[in-house]
Formats: sequence, structure tokens, C-alpha cells
Amino acid sequence: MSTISKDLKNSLLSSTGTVYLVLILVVIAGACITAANGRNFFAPGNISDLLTSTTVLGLVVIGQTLVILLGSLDLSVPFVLSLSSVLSAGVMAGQSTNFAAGIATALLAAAAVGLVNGVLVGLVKINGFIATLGTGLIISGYLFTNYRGTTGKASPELTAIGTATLGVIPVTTIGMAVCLVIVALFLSKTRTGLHLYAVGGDANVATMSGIRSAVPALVAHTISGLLAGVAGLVIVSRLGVGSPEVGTQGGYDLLSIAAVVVGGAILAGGKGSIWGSLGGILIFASIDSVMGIMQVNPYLKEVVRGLIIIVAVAVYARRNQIKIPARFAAIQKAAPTRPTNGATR
Amino acid sequence: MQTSAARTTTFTVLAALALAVSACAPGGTAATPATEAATQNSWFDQQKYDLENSQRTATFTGDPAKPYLQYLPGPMVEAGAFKASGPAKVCFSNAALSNTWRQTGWITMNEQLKELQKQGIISELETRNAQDSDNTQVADIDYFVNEKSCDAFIIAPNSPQATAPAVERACSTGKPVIIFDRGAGTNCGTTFIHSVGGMAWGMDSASFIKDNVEPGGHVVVLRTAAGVDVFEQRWAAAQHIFNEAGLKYTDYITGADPTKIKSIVTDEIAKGNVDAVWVDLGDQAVPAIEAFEDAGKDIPVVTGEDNLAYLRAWKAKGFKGFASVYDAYQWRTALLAAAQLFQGQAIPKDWVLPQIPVTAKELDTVLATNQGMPDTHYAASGGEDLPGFPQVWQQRVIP
Amino acid sequence: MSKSFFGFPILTGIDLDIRPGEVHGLVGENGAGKSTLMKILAGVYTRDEGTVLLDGDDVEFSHPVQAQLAGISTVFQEFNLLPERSVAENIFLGREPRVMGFVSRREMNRATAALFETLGVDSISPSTRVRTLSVAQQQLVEIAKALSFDAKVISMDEPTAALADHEVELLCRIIANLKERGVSVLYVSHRLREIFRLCDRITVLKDGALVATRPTSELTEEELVRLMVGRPLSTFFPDKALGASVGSQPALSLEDAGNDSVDGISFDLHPGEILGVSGLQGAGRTEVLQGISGAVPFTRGQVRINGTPVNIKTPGQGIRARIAHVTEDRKATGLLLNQSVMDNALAGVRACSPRRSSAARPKATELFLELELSARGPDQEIKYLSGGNQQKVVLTKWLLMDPQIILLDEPTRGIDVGAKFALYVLMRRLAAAGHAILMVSSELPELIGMSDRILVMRDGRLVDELPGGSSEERILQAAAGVNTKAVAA
Amino acid sequence: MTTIRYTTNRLPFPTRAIRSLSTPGGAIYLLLLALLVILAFYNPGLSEPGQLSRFIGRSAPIAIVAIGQYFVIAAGEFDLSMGAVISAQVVLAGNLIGQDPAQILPVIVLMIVVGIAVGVVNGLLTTLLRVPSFITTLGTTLILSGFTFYLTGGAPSGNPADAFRAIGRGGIQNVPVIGFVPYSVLVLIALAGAAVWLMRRPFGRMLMGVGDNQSTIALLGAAPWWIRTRAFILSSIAATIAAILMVGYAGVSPVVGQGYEFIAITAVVLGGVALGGGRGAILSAVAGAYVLETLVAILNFAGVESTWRPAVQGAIIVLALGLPLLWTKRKAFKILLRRKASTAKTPNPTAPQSITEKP
Repeated sequence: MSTISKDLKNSLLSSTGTVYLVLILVVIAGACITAANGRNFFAPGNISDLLTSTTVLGLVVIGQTLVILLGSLDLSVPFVLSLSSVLSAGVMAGQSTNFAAGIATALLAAAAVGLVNGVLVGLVKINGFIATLGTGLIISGYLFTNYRGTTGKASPELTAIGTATLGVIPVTTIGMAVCLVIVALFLSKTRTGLHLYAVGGDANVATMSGIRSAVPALVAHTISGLLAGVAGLVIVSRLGVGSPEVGTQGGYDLLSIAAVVVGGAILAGGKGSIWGSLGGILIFASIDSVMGIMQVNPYLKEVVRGLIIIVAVAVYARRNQIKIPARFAAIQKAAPTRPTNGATR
Repeated sequence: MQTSAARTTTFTVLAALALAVSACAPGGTAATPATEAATQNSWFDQQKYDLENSQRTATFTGDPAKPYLQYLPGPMVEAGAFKASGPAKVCFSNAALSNTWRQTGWITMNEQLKELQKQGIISELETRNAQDSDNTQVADIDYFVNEKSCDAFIIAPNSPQATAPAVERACSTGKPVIIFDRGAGTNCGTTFIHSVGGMAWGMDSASFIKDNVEPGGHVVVLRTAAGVDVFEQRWAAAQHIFNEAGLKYTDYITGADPTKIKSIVTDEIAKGNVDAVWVDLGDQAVPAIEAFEDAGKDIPVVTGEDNLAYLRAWKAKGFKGFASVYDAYQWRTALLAAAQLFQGQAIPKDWVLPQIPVTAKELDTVLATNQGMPDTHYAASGGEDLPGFPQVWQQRVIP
Repeated sequence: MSKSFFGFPILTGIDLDIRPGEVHGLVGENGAGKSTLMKILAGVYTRDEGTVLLDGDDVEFSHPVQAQLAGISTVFQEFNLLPERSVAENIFLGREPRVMGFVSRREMNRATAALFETLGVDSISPSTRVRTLSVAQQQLVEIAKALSFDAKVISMDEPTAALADHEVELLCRIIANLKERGVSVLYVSHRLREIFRLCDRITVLKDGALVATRPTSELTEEELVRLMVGRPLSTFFPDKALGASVGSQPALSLEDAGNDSVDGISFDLHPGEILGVSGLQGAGRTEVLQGISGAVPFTRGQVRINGTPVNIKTPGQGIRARIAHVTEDRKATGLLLNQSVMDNALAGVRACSPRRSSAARPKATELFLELELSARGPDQEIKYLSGGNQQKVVLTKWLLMDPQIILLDEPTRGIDVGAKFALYVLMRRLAAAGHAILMVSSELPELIGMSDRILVMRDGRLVDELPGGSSEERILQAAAGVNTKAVAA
Repeated sequence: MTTIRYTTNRLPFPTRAIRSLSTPGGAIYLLLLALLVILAFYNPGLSEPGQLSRFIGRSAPIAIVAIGQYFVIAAGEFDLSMGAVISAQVVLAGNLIGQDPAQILPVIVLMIVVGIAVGVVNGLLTTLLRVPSFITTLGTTLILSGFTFYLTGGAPSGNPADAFRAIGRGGIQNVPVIGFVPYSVLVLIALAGAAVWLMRRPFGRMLMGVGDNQSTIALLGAAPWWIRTRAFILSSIAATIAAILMVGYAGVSPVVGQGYEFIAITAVVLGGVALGGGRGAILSAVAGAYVLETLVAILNFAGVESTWRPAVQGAIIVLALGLPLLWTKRKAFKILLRRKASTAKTPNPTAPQSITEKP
């Protein structure tokens, strides 16, 4: 664990640090605004609400982070999430005996979709945006043909998980945190995890180092699918039923991409961290929470979200400008350093 | 060049594939065989159908001038412990404001709120919008429950089954829980306010088509979305009636996108005879009507809803129309129910509001009452006796 | 240990052996085949004929990793590093140490630290991100990475090109260190001083063939230079005597110009003159051209064009001052690879004076024909053209913009002989028509054959000015700083 | 190596046309033709006068949106805000024109101005603040749709005057041979013509150049940021014009335009235009849009269950893009399968030199 904490410390000093700085500012501002209105941002109800809304998006974002690190995108997540929800609830049909079978079916299906995405992106080399858009559409066809509205019923065990809390912390949030740590470990402690950064960062360097770029692609997309499946299970645990629409309702595709980017990752790949993405979600969740308490008009909420995304990324883009070491820097006084034209791309 | 050649091959293969797919597709041409589909619709529930069928024509208790307070005789809930000593706080978990019906209802609700605040019955209405997401709504309800500051809950569920667990948690607080619109998959609520129902809605308009189209006629069915219970129930009832009447039909999912609707109807006109168009949402009717106009065909029977865009088109174009109604004033009733409980008055456990469709006979009256309202307004908004009427609805400012 | 190669198309019959613990210098002019040789050793290219024996075993590599695992590591000029990852992660990329199946960062950092310790480097922490390192430090990371394969042979391609003096010192110490530990180093450099200081033996390549391998002690710098040069190429150049109007007002004059990369640059360029710029890689030649054209502008000093002071801060201003700048890296900054021949040729006119673009089209065709462009037609995508033809299109692009001053950065790099000659003829013709040409080239015969005068640069400064017909030795000595008395004050 | 002398003579047009059919941008026309034949098979009425032109007319907005998206993609960017621009403009037209024909011209001008403004914002955020366009336009989507709905109470108040709607709804009657020609077809033809012209103009070539290699363009004194910004402006204007046609064709609704950004991107990519910029022909993007629309019409006519239709579209997208790639990669796959076991020996010795494109 010591390496993890070191890793955490390292990333806090880098761009992830900015993310958490922003988060702290948001929380302070939120607490002040809500307090000014006679409400408590840190009330157990609000904290619990904040954590719950973090859970499902969080799971999706963890997967999306991997995919974005690779330089790809996963637009199929909302549909995978819905798929997992209808399959699990359908198989369980409210019976305890079907608990394991339901979970297994849902997760297998979700992972399989992820694997297909991985094959399309990693082996066939279709642009991730288009490939996952395509698989998403295919799944949506399956979902809406075979399911009309909510379906099935969660087994009592699953429902119990969905409602259980440890203090104010929902158990599902703890589950999300466990997934987060596992994926963080995967990224920092396995070769494939490290190679994922390499393939996303510079495919040529990766190849020169003997890395087969398809492997990280397959793994990242499969995990993304799998975690979208887990997110579907969490939703079933809370709703008690499966629904072909839960994924699209949440807008998890674009929202998760936005959260990852607000968390400091770059869309081209190779840069970013799970912890940053977590910060990204928390920023979103905190602002949403404040706006919820303040009963901001739902349409204005969208405006605020849009502003956050743009402002955050613009700030990171500023910070990431490359400085060119100067041979004769000492001689000159006030001349500004100017990147070569190639550096802007 | 190799890639390019491959491209061409691929496209040829694809074209062949597309041909194959379309050739193998069920139905092949024209309408879906009626009998086959009849057994398929999992949303059809004979008991519910019969119940709503009888309620359609039942006599309602209460002042007909205040339809939003009318109800069918049945078990009542005593206010008892709910009686409040001073102004009380109501928490409202709303599924969404994402369509014009909901927006109209929300405006009415807010005008009613102002009245009740003036009267000192309700202190505050705290609202959270779930933006069409079940998961968000569950979180919203849990937030209210955990904050422990609500004296009553009003819940307009996004989908009945999915929000049931959260609604039950709201019930367990012991505070009144008022459900309206789509219903909750649980019976724990203090009251469930709704107009007669989706099936009755479908029955009304489908019966009109049955009465005006010869058996064997062809109905184009425009459905907003699959799997949304309000729409599915409307369609399930209509489908039942079409099957019984021996009408053929082709159904489409449109997302209420006028562009899509118009293309679909245009294609249907090109394919052959269309004797009627049935819609499950009023917004869908106008583009369908226009498709006939643009094709230079007479407008057949096109049903709709009490949104003014449809009513006005009906009036202007003089086709055989019929407007089912799903009262937007139930939004107001929900708030009034809370107020009545706070004041210690009993309310119906299952509060069924009248659901009276607009037929050709009432059309002129309804249009006259709603002069100056935007096209997106719903005639059955039930705000006529509120102080802000009609300016607030005309300006249509969403609070 | 020995290695032998026989019969490559670019390299022919190279027979080379490197002894354990030896620093072996590999020198030769540009295009002599040093890079190809290194890439074969590294497994980037495969050889067509011959054998490579490593410790007496015949080896063949089809991938760099195979070469590395076998004990031959290469430090290329372009870094193969991931800027966003840590030093340790970069060094062990693709073969991260594992403990119980998990990558052990501690082990990785420890091993990296150990590597740096053996190298005598203490300034780099294994967990720093590479992007925060200086170029020199990144070079050290590459060397550490090469060493980490337990390399028996490390080949380095111009490792000091981007390094400052004190950093070169460090590198020298490291190489000495490696030598002590029995590692052989194949050292490619233009900097003769370093070669003499570091190498035990020196191999000279010329035109893909081996000239000589000699112990350093048996060579003097003058001798080495003589071995490297002497290609009988002068016949290839068109006549000069067409009329450089030296003495008239200079078309371009620099006075003490400088920026981050170069300093104190002063010279005059006259209409009708071809002025050559020589220097080793990293001497700042390209940067001078970039400064003049505004791509990376000068921040101090005075630039005059036709006697009028100008202040060029962007390429657009440069173009308005009638300066053309043919860049060194055609693919990266000269071409629009996916666009057609005609689109490439017209790009410049379209960019700065769109109104003239339709008039430029027939002129482009004229120039194509005159330059004997080999292409299927105006619509062919330029990426399918050979380097020489691509360069002709780039030149056409600039000529269409009617420049007075033409800056050419390695104009004949990667170009076949026929195309080269066509370019030389064109340059002469342009000079004769009154254009002023400033040409950077690493090809000494070309510089000598084409230039009216030759400027020599070293370490970001102008160090010498030589007349057109100077010998290659003279230029090389000035550029490499062999002959200290030649350094201008 | 034989030397091919440069020749100014271009190949005759038919030869070039046939050759181009083997490129992605050309093959799309074959696919479109095949689909149209299938459509005519299901709907023999398509050959009747007026029917085909009506079909072209009603799909014109998608084709126009594809044209707009093409500019942005050719310049190496994305525009996800097109759908939101359409929705906002539809609402604007509905609310501001109302039933007053005198308002038509001023409001159209206003809509174009709003379109340009959105394009400028998208462009400047992307180029000057260096926010990736995917994010910029996602952000502006949220801001734009949020504001529109906030200001208009969630929905437009009603359909605008018929005279305005005639642009998208009306047409020229009794044209010889063709019968009925919707104005939208004329608008599309005019726009496609203008777009083709624009792409041949210096600006169009610079746009392509920026998508291909920004450094080269920058060294020629052009301003890449301004070229890109103009691409975004063009795309927003295209969305605006599509909105005008759509309000005309089917009337106002806040859902009009939803998802059009993805349809447009799909159409453009199907038309063989490379994501990342610098490659592809504008008319192929238009053909890509019609391929998608024809497919939808076929599925309608063939009676494919409505819920399966997105799946068929998804499959076509994946196959159309995947199969050619798979074909070129079949060797790599074989090697991959053979060398499954050994990790040290990595396949494909030429790989280190290959240039990998990044989106």
C-alpha cells in the first residue's frame, strides 16, 4: 500500500493536484452558498445523496478513464449499463436462488460487449468513437425490441445491498471505491496497465518497446464494459427492477467523458489518472448537489455543467504548455518563450 | 490501392447484406398482422382495461366547475396526524420537465402554490427534478427522506416500478406521500392522484377511429417511446380495440420528432391507403396532418390530445379529429391534496380525476376559452380560476 | 566478440568488429551509412546479406526488443520516451519487474536508481516524469535504458548534439564508466574532439563503404578528416560564375541577432549570392533560418532587408518581406501529405495572397515542367512522390510567392542524384536572377560546390567565414572546433 | 523506377470517376445507388414524378448538417454542438416569428448571427484556449440548449408563419419530368454547390491543409486558428439553415435536431472522410448522409420492427468501416494468431517506422 500512497502523493503534485484544488474550492463555495440559504451542505442527507450520485457515474467513469488513457472512447456505456440491468433483473426474477446467476449473466454480457469494442478498436483499428457508437446502437436495438419498460425484479440480496449503508456511506459507494482501488492497482501494478499509458501516449514508442497495442485495448474496453455492467447492477439494486432506459436516461456516455476530462486526462490518451477522474466526478457531483439544494432551474444546471467542462479543460490546457529549454536563455531578459508551431497540435 | 479495392468489395457486400436483411424482415410489406400482435403486448391488462372503461363514463363527486377536486366515491384517508398547526413544507420529487404537458402542469402547480402560501397553509415547496432518470429520482427522494425537513412528499414518478423502493422509504417516514401522474409500483402512498388512466385515454381515441373507419382499414400508429408506461398503456388499449374491430395498423416509434413523423407518414402515404392516424401524444398529430397536406391527399381521421396546436389545426383544417385528454390539472390537485391533509380534511385514497375528451362538439368552446395561449399549452390545465390566469400561462415562464 | 556485415545495398561489405570494453568511434559524412548501420544493429532494419556475430553466435533481429535482449542497445537521436510517464517506467517499459505477478514499482525505482548510480548520475529521481527533465537528462534516461538491458554493446547516435558543454563532460564520464565495466560502445559523432577523447578505435565510413578502422592513437584529427572527405563529386555542380553582385547593397543583413538558441549572428547576404551555412548537428544553423523567416523569431539584434530595418516576428511577416523558407523536415513542416501536388504548390499563395492563386496555377505548371517534376499530374497526392519530387514541389510553392531571399535548410536531404542536380541548377538560376540564397547543408561537397561563401557555426554562434572553394577539411575543422586558431573572435 | 513526366493533362472525367469508385469517398456512391435500388424495389412509387425529389428534399437537412460537419472534420475537429444549434434555432424561429410574416427576414438574419456567434465561440475556445473540440462543443451544447430552454420555458410557443415554413415545406409545382421540386432540394443543391466551390477556393484548400498538417500551413503565414474558427462558423451556419428547413418541413419542437451531430459525424465518416482531418470529399459526405436516410426509409418500407432499426444502422456503420480495415489487416491477424505464445518476438518488423495516426 505504501506505493499506492506514494503514487497518490505524486499525482497530487501534478495535474491531479489542480483537480482536487478545484474540488476543494467548489466544496467551500458550495458550503458557503448553501449556508447562506440556511442549509447545511454537509448534512448527512446531502452527503449520502452526493455519494449515491457519485456511485453509478463513478463506476462508468473508472472504465471510461481506462479507455481514454488508451486514446479511445466508449460511447456504448449507457447501453451496456441498461443491458446489464435488464439481464440481471430478468434472471433474478426476485428469487434469492438466482442472485449469483443474475449477476454472472449481466457481468458476462457486459464484459462481452466490452471485448467486442476492444476487438474493433484494438485489432480491427476502427476509430473508438465510431466503433462504440455502432455497438451502442446495436445493443439499443436489442434492448428496445425485447424489453418494453421496467422488467424483472432484483433478488432480496441485491436490494439489501442497494439500501445498506455504513453510517452515511452507502455500501454501493464502498463497492465503487473498491473497484476504483482495484483499477488503480491494475494501472500501476500490472504490465498491461502501464502499457495502456504507453499505447495511448505514443504508439510508436510502445511498439519499439515490444508492446502489442491490441492487448491494452482489449483489456481497457473489456473493463469499461464490465464496470458499466457493475453500474447496471448498482442501479438494479436501487430501483429493484431492470430498465432498458436507465443508461440513456443518465446520459452516462458524455457525462463520463466530461468527468474524465475535468479530471485532468487528455482525450488523445496517455495522460490522466483514476484519482483525477474521481476528482472530476466529485466536482460534478458537488456542483450538482449545490444546485439541487438551491433548486436551480434544471435548464440552468445544464448551462453550469457546460461552463465547468470548458473552463476546467481550458485551465488544464494552459498549464500543459511545453517550455523549450533555451541555450542562450541567460542572456535575454524579457523575451517570451514561444513554442514552435508544431507544439500546438 | 488494396484498401480501396477492399472498400468497394465491402460496400457491395454491405449492399447485398442490406438487401438480405430487409428481405428477411418480418412482415415484409404493409401492416403487421393484427392477431399475432394482440397476444404480444405485455402491457395489456384486461382488469385494468375494464376498470378504466367503466370509469370513463362514471359520475364524479364534487363541483363540476372544479374538476381538479372531483373524485370517484371510494375509501377515504383521514388526515388525522397529518393536520398541521402552521404553514408546512412540501417536498416534490418531479420526474422531469421534459415535455410540454409537464411544463403546463408545473406552471399550474406553481400558481396554486402561490395561493396556498398566501393562505398560510404551505410554507415552501422544495423541488428536485430527476431529468427523466429513475436513478436520479431515487436519489432525490432519498435526499428528501434523509434531510428530514419535509412535512409531506409529492412524487411524480418517472417509472412506477423503478421508483417503488424509494417511495416506500418515503412512506416509512410517516409523513403523507402523495403520488400523481404515472403511479408508483407500491401501494404505500397516502393517495394516488391521476385522471382515469392511460388505457382510458387510448380507448377514447381508438374507439373514435373504430367508429369512423371501416373494418379492414389501415391505421398508422405513432408512438413516442417504447417502454414508458403512460404511452404503453395508451397503446395497449388502442391496440386491443383495433384488433377487436379488425383494423390493420403499422406502428412506429418516433421520439415525438416531427421530422421523423412527417417522413414516416409520407412514406406510409406513398405505400398506399392510410385511413387513420392514431398518436399516443398530442405533439405528434400536427406533423402527421401536414404530411397529408403536402402529399396533396385528404386528411383522414387523425386523433390527438388537448394541446392547442392540435386543436387549432383540427379547427382550421376540418378533418375528423378527436382529442383524448390527460388532465394537466392533476399537478394542482397534488398540492391541494397536501393542503387538505394539513387542514385536517379527508381525501380519497385513490383519487381519480375525470378525464373528458374533447370532441368536435366542444372544440369551439375549448378554443374560445384558450384564446391567446401558446400552441404548447394544454386545454385541461385547470388554471382558469387562479389569479395568474391567463397571463402566466400565455407567457409560459417556467419557474 | 565480432560482427561482420557483407553486402548491403546502402552499405556494402562493411566489416567491423567491436571488442569488449572498447569505445569504437564511427565517423563519416552525412549519407555515409552510419545511421543505417546502427539501425540494422538495433533491429529496426533487417540486413539483406551478411552476418552479425555476437560473442561468436550468429544473431538476427527483426525487432528492436530482440536486439536489446541479445545485448545490443541503441540510443537514437530521437528519443523514444513517454513524456507523461516516470523515468523508471520509461526505462522498464515492456519488461517491468514483477513480484508475485504484480509490477513492483519499488523494484523498478530501485533498479533505476542503481542504474543511475552506476552511471554516476544523481540528479534524476526515478519517479520524476520525463517531461519535466531537460534534454540532457532525457538523453541520460535513454542511456540508462540502453544499459538496463544488461547491454554488451551500446550504440549512440550523436548523443551530444543537444547537450551543453558540462553535460558533455558528464556523458564522457559515463562512457568511461561503461568501458570500465566491459561494455562496448559504438559512438557515432561529428564532433571529432569527442571522438578523439573517447574512442579507442575509429571506423570511417564513406558512401556506404568502410574506409578504414584505426586505433585512435595512430590518427591525427587532420588525417581523420582527410579519410572522411574526398568524394569526387565536384563535377555535379553547375557553374558558379553567373554573377554574384557582391559589393552592392546586401539583400539581407544581420547584426548581432539572437534568441534562445543562437547568439550574436552577424552577416550580409547579397543579391545573386549563394551563402552556405555549415556546422554540426545542433550548432544552430536551422535556428538562424527560423529566426530570419519569423518561424522562431530573433529576440535581439538588428535585421535589415535591402538596407531597411525590419522586425519579423511571424512567418507571415517574413513572407511579406519576401523571404522563402524551405524547411529541413519536409514531412513535418513542408508538405501537406494527403493533398495533391497542385494543392501543395499553391498552398503558399493561397495562404498569403489568395487573390493571386488562380494566376499562380499556370506558373506552377511552368515550374513543374522546368524542374522536370516526375508526377502523374496535378491531382496526384504528394505522398506518392519521391523525396526529390516532393522537394521540387516545395520549392515551387515558395517560388510562386515571389521571394527575394530564399532560405534553404538541407535542401537535398533524402533526394536522389538526378533531382539534386536539378535543384542545383535551379539555385544557380535563381541566384543569377538576383535572388539571395542562404543554404544550410550537412553535405560538405554540396556546400563547397554551390556556395559563394560559407559561414560556419558552432554551439549557436557563427565561428568562421570561408570562401566558396574551401576544402572539406577546413570546414570540418572549423565546425568541429579542431583548429582553435580558426575560431573567429 | 520509371520516370513519369509531369503532365498537365488530367485524365478524362469518366476515367477519374471510375477510378475514384475504388476509394472510400467514391464507393459510397455505389452503396447509395444499391440502397436506392433496394428502396425502389420496396417502394415502386419512388420512380413516380415528385416522389424522389420529395425524398431528397426531406433528407436535405441531414445532408446540410453533414456538409457543415464536413468542414469541421476536414479541419481536424469535431462539432458536437450541431444538434443543439438546430434545436435552439428552431425554438428561436418559433418564438420570434410567430404569425407575423414581417418578422421573417429580421429573424432569419438574427438566426444566422446567432449561428455565427456559436461558431466563433466554438472556434476560439478550441483554437485559442486549446480545449479539444470534442469538449468545447459538448460544453457549448449544454450551455446553448440549457439557455434556450430556460429562456423559452422549455418549448417554443408555436409554429411560425406559413410563409416562413414554406422554405422547408413548399416547392415548385408542375416541373416537367420531375413534377414537384421542394425548395429544400434547391437549397441543398445551392449549398452543396457553394460548399464544393468553397473547398476549391484558397480558403477550402487551407482548411484541408490545416487538417492535414497545421505546421506547414502556419509557416506559410496563414493563421490556423482563424481557418479552424471559420470551419466552426460554417458548421453552425449549416446547422442554422438545416433548422430553417426543418421548422418548415415539420414544425417546431424542442426535439428537432436531437442527435443530429452524431448522424452527421456518421454520415461524414461513411463518406470516407478521415476523422482527424485533411482527407475526404464533401460530396461523399453528402452521399453518406443519403445512405443513412435511404437505409432508414428501406427499414420503414420493409417493415423491420421499429426498435431494431438503430441496430441495423449500428451494424452497417461498424461493418462499412471495419471490413476494409480487416481486409488490409488480414496478414497481421494471421501473424498474431501464429505467434500467440511468444511475447518477446513481436510481430511486424516494419511497425516501428510506421506512422500512427491519432484522432
